[in-house]
Amino acid sequence: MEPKDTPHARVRARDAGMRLLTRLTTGAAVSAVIGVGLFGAVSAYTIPGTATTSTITSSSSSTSTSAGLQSSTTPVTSSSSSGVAVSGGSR
Amino acid sequence: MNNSVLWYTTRGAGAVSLVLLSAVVVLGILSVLRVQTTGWPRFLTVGLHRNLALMTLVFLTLHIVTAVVDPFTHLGWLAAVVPFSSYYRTFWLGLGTIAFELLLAIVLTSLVRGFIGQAAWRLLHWLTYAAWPFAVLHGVGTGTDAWSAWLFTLQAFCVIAVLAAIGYRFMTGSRDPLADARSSFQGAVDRREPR
Amino acid sequence: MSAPQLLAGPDPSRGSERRAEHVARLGPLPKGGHALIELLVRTGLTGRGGAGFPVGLKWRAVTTASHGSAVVIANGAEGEPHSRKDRLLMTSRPHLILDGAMLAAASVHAKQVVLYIGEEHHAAMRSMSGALTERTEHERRMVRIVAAPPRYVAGDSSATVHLVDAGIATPTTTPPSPRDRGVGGAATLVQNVETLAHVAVIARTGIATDTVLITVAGGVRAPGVFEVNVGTPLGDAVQLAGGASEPVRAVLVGGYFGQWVEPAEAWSLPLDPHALRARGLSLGCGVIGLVPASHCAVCEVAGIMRYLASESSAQCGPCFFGLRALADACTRIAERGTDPGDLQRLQRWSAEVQGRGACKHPDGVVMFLQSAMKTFGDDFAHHPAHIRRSA
Amino acid sequence: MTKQFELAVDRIKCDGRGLCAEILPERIRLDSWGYPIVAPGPIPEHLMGLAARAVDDCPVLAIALRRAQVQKQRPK
Repeated sequence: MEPKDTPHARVRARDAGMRLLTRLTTGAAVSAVIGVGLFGAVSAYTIPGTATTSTITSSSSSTSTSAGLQSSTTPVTSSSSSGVAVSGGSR
Repeated sequence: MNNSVLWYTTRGAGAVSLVLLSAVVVLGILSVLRVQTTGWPRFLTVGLHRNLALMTLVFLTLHIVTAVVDPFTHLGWLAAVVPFSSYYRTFWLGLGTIAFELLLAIVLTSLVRGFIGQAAWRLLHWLTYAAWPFAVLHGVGTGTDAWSAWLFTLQAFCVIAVLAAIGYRFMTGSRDPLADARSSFQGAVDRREPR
Repeated sequence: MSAPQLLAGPDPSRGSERRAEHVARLGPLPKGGHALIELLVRTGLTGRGGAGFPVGLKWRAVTTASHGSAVVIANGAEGEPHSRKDRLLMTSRPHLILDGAMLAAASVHAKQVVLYIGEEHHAAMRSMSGALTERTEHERRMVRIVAAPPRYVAGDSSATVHLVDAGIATPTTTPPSPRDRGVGGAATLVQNVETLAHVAVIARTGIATDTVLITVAGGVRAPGVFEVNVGTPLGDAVQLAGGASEPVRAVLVGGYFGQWVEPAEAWSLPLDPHALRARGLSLGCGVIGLVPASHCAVCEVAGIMRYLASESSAQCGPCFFGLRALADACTRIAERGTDPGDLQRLQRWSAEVQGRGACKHPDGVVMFLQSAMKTFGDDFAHHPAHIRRSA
Repeated sequence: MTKQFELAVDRIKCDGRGLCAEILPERIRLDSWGYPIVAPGPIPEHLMGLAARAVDDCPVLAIALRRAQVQKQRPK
């Protein structure tokens, strides 16, 4: 056995791996939530007739869930109708 | 008003679900390939595969619930459960419904793997290779409107990643170091043909 | 010198004894049942397939798990390369084996009997199937013959069950042991054919048989199978085989899963399962192998190790890779001469392989190697580099 | 007396993925060929969580927790 393979070393490697797993998982969860807001905003932005400015601020300030959702409420009036247009037109 | 928020959330959650699902598929293949480095133990791949799979279901639920409750689409709960039952983009939505139900089956059977046994579980897990393409096609089909450029970029990224992993898996043979010797020995002592 | 009990009657070389002659000689088949099991427990009969487990206790266990639908497998696979005694018994005394199998079936409440015969033992196969046609209608319906592939592990009890059930003669994970859950999930008694022959005699006489079948092989003038009294000195058995053909380096007692013994100690060894066990040895399947002094012990061992490694069913990693590694290390020492590193590896790998297979194959091989390295310690320690002789 | 559990490996199912040894190095190490060597005896209470994790994460369901018991000699 190599000296690196002592039980103690492997216990430490295990603990490090477990910590990394937790970090990666939480990281994925957070970025997924942000992603919902981001992609939502992007879709809002790319739908015709949406105010450009609102989503620029949204994507730039999209550090948290609320930011992502807040932003997409801004262009509502202009885009909700177009939302109908989208669903209707794509029928 | 919240309606458009729902609409955007549906799309956002859908896109995120696709990314997560693709990551889960890639991780699953990496675990079969026994990928491992110092600092990246094998249980990390498997653990991440499991955690992200559960996370995918969460965001898929968000994707579906927001879509159903969105008054504009008038989907109704039936469309979320019965494939091809929605008036709205019947075909493409149906693919999504199928994909979700397959994934649900895959995850649930994985949670009770110990009870249904390894063989049955493995068989069901192959359904992933059906569920993932359905999910992608669902995204392409329902997403083909103004913002499809974004979606296509995203989907292209996912498709390339997954296809690369699948290709590598099937190009390289079994990772079970015993596989060849075992099958050759069993061939030598197999007397199943009618004596 | 010994009064034969299994091979009594016509000369075994004359082939299969007919049923009429068999019954005239020994009388009708007595009844099996609880009383017989208790009798077997009292006589202390042990299995002759290799493991040497007490027969009565095994039958008790199967009866307990039986629920009236047990299965009996008469194990005549005889995969041990030098062993011949099971074949001799099957070709010459088929009805003795069938009697034993029927008594077993009656005792453990079995409805099925399987004659598990090595597919290359053609004479044995003919003899047993021929004898079967002489049995009663009821018995013929109970008994079927299954041909076993000519591989070492095919004789493992779980492998016999696996072949009968699934058609593949590879060992399976135990527990469950076949005696608890075997053929079709039923309690299954797997018993060597010689053991069953002993049962057939004991059931008639009511007293313990006092003979064992021995195969004397290797450096003797007339290798062959001999029925000797329990406790006969090993040297006498060798004399029955015409004596050693040349000076003897060592004796392998009990076949490939047996132990190496120096000649000085070997000749006086009593051929008695219990006495040998008391000395940390085992009669195993009854093979006595003599290695001539003219042979290189290390090369013999390396050859046998290569064979045993190649007989791993490659189902369990430690067995498949471990035995190969051990065999390769032995071969390196045999061909290129002693290397201290290899000697250390042999010790370390033996410890790693021990007890880590689904069946007992790796354990048997490690025991064999450990015994070899003890008996041939000097040879392993100072082996010159030379091309190995065929083992 | 609390329930005691021990780890049992199904040698035929096991194909040396090595996750169990990574997750529970306190009790499991890999042999020269990558197959697990499990320390005999019951699992101490403070390791049960990790032991269960090792069982759940085995990709081929080759390792299991079972009631610790004294092994009787069994006929082959």
